[in-house]
Amino acid sequence: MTELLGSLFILASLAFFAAGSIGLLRLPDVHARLHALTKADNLGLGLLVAGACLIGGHLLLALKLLLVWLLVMFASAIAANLIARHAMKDGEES
Amino acid sequence: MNNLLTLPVMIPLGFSLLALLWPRRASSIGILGLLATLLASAWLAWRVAGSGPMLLALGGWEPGLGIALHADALSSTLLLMSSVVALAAGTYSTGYFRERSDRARFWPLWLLLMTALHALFLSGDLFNLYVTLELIGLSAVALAALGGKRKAVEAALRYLILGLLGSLLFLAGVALIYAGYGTLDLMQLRNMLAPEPVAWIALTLMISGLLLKSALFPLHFWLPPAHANAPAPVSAVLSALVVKAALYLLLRFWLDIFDDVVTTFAAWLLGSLGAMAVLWGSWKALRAVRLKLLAAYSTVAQLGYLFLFFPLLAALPVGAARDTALGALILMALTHGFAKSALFLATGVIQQKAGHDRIEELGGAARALPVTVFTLALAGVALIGLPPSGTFQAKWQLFSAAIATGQWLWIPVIATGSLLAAAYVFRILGYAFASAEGVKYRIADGREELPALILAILATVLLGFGSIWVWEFVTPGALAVGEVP
Amino acid sequence: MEITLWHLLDSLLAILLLGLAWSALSGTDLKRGVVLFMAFGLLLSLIWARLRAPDLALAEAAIGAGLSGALLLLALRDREKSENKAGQPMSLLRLATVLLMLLLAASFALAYVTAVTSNTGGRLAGLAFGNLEQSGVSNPVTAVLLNFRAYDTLLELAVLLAATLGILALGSERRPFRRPGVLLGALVTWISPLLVIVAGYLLWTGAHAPGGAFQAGALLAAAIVMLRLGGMTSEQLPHQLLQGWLLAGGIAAFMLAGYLATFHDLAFLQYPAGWAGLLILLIESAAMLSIALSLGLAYLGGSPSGWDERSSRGKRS
Amino acid sequence: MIDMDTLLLTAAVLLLVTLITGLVRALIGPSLQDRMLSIQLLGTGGVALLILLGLLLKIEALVDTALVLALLAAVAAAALTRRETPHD
Amino acid sequence: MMLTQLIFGIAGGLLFAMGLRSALIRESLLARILAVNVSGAGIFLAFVAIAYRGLEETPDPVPHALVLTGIVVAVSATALALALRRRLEEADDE
Repeated sequence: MTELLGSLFILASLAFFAAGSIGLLRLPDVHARLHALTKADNLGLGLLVAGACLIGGHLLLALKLLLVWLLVMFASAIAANLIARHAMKDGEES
Repeated sequence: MNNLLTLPVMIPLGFSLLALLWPRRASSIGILGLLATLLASAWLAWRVAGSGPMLLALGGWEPGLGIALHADALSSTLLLMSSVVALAAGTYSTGYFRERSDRARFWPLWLLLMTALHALFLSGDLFNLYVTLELIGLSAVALAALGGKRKAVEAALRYLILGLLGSLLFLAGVALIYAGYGTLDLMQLRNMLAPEPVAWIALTLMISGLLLKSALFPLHFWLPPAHANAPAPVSAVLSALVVKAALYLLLRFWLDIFDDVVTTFAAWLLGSLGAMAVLWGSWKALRAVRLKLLAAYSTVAQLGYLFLFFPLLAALPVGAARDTALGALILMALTHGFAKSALFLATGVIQQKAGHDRIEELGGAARALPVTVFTLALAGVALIGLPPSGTFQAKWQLFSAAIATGQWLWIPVIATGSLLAAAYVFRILGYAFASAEGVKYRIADGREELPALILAILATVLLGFGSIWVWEFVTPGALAVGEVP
Repeated sequence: MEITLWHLLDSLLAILLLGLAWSALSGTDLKRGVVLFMAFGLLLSLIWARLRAPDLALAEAAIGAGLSGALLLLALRDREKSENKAGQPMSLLRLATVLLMLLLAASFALAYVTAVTSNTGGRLAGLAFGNLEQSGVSNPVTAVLLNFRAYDTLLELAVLLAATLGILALGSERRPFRRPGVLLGALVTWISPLLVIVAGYLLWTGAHAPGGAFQAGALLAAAIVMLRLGGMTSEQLPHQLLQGWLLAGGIAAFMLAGYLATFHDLAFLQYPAGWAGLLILLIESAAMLSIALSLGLAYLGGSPSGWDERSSRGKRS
Repeated sequence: MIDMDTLLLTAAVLLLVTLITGLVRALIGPSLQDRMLSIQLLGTGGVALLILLGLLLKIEALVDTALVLALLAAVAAAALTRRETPHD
Repeated sequence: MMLTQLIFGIAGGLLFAMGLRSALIRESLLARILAVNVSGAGIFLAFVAIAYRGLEETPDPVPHALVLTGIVVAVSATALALALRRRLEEADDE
């Protein structure tokens, strides 16, 4: 039962990753792409981590996976901001 | 236990760390380290001469799983030569680098280069050889760029990239050998390799990498700028030892490990390229404006002679005649090593005293720096191949082997090469003995002039009259690694 | 040979890798090349994971995708004369080089396929697993690196030292970055300690699980890079003398451990019975610090400011 | 009923296809920031793929690799966006 | 021989040759440095593919160790090359 739930989570996460990629390709400018991407892939990774915890079974693994997810969320939020500023400065300079 | 085998590698490595940690005493530590290395190498050669090839399984693991070190007559001879040249050039460097900070940068790298060369000579494992090649490449590049002049840095960077490509070609061959034969140990491979596609392609890749590193025509283009722009002691070692290391591996692979795999056609190909190198290198040396560039092109030519031996060795049947030719090859490599390092060191003296090394403005040098000009002349004797130098005897054997095997083609090449060499040597001496005031009188101290002189005497006199020792030591079991119990 | 979904995954990974390499190497925009090269390193790490090489995946994630990328990004700030030239030869010559390239790849592939087909044995794997118990560690890769082929690793540390000394000899460090803004500051304060903790964890776990001195050293170096990006100056590094000891430490530990055995009439680098595990951990700790400092100094780009002054002051006295 | 491994493997393949799609942005750019975003996506997606591979191949250490990859992705992002100090 | 070994081995050969070609024909030194790295990665890939022994089997650890050594050597060489390139640029300014 938990395995079934886990696989559902993983399949759902794929949808988010796909949305992020398509957004990255189709959206018109850097800022729109940025927001689409970070939201989509953080949620996607979150679902995937949840699914992996359910399938993988033991606690230590689940804790490590949770740490990975938090780290990615934190880092990508800041990275996204940095990239946005970088883009803005480039806009001013040019 | 043969732990003695580790000393020629580990002594310079240890002293390199000491020189790094006590930069103020770097020179004394360095000289001491090189002396100790020389002693260890001599001891090793003595043992090899007395009781035959030696082997050490590092870590106590059987070769294959672990790495083995080997020493035979060929490797211990080269070890001895490299220790002597390194000590001489190192002594010279204490006068060449006047700033203490320069010496502190020079010595650790210099000792690392010695570690690398000696590790290569002793290694018995294919992947380990790759690591030693990279260590040679990186430390040589770092040394060549010392001083930070634009030309030197640029040549060093190109040298680095080409060296890396050479190592990668070598590594690609190593990967194929491991895939096909399941081991990296040279002794095991020696008995396993068969003439089949895997071995051919792997050998071709490895040999191409080594040819690039040993600067065989037409892969020589990186050598003259790199050797001519480095600091003098570094140039000496680059020309005398670093290219020889790649050549040593070529010999080891060609005549020993891959003996069953190589073909006569390939040997002829190497011989022909060698012939072109002799002619092209000598011609460019004759036309060179600067003394250092002349020395560098002369290296290209002299390496060519060594490749002339390959088709001859392929044609000679195993036996006394082949051993003699092999001895001649080694004698020639040794003589060139000593003579060329002497030439570069003497050039360094002239460059520092006169402020330039333009050949046409060398007038007065003979009066101002008699010892150094005498060194140039002695080194020239060895480069041309006049008696009594070792080269004379080696070329003599080269002639007889060419006649014995009916490969007449090489004889005019050798003759032309020698004439061109005579021309460029006498061109230098002609200007140096002219009375013009190109080089003003400056005091040079002994540690600058003597090392070069000693190397030149070794090349011309000792290896000339003592060539019989080399022959006796080297020929019976030069490549006898496989026979170690 | 049954074709499964795994092979689809493998092919996709391989094609993507080749595509990234091709686009990183073609084109004249160096920024694009470097960014694509970073993606290449990241993908390589995934491929190592796929090929069941977690030790390599760790190392590549730290070095290939991270440190090399950081070094190359810094290098983008240096302009070189030749970089604006197209650098592509005429079309005919170009075609010839492509053909030569294909020939080289084809002969390599031919030999590779022949070799892998004809030799289906385990090569050295059997020997390595058979002797694993005597090696003092239970991670086979660590056993090879620090015991069976420890000599390679010793020389590899010498390679790293040679490169570092070369870099130090070439000139002084790059200018440090200015003080970071709030966001970057937060990133630095959070990520650097995490990097250090994970480095310690990998060093410890390397004896029985993937990890070890190299991965740990690379992560520590990444911490130095992170601090540098956060405006660290070279005065915040350890004292020059201590740096020398740290650089030499890895090789020195190796040599001492290596010669320890020779007094017991054993071969160089043979660890006395029962000592292997401890000695390996000690060597790895020293090697980790050497690697971290070497790569950190490489990121600084030259000898830290103040080094030359100190040595010239020594000259005058 | 599909077995677990096939499902995870399918997910891995699909995830890789998504990543490849996203990487097109790294190729066409046009700005450096666009390429950086693409690398960000590859970083997050790579972490996800490592987790999937870890489950599939039963190598737990791949989670450690995912952790390292996440950390280094942060370092790379910082390095990519950092500007040099003004010349003085 | 497994198909996986074949796929990655051939990809390795292609990368090796591709890198070699670029390292020889490109003008830009930075591009050459990248090319050398790509070429090396190709050989490493071949090594790891040789070590691979199937989904369930533990692979041969020896090539893994060799590649790890190779990676450290490669990053050392890259760092030295980049430092030389920087020094070259400074010398141009002088």
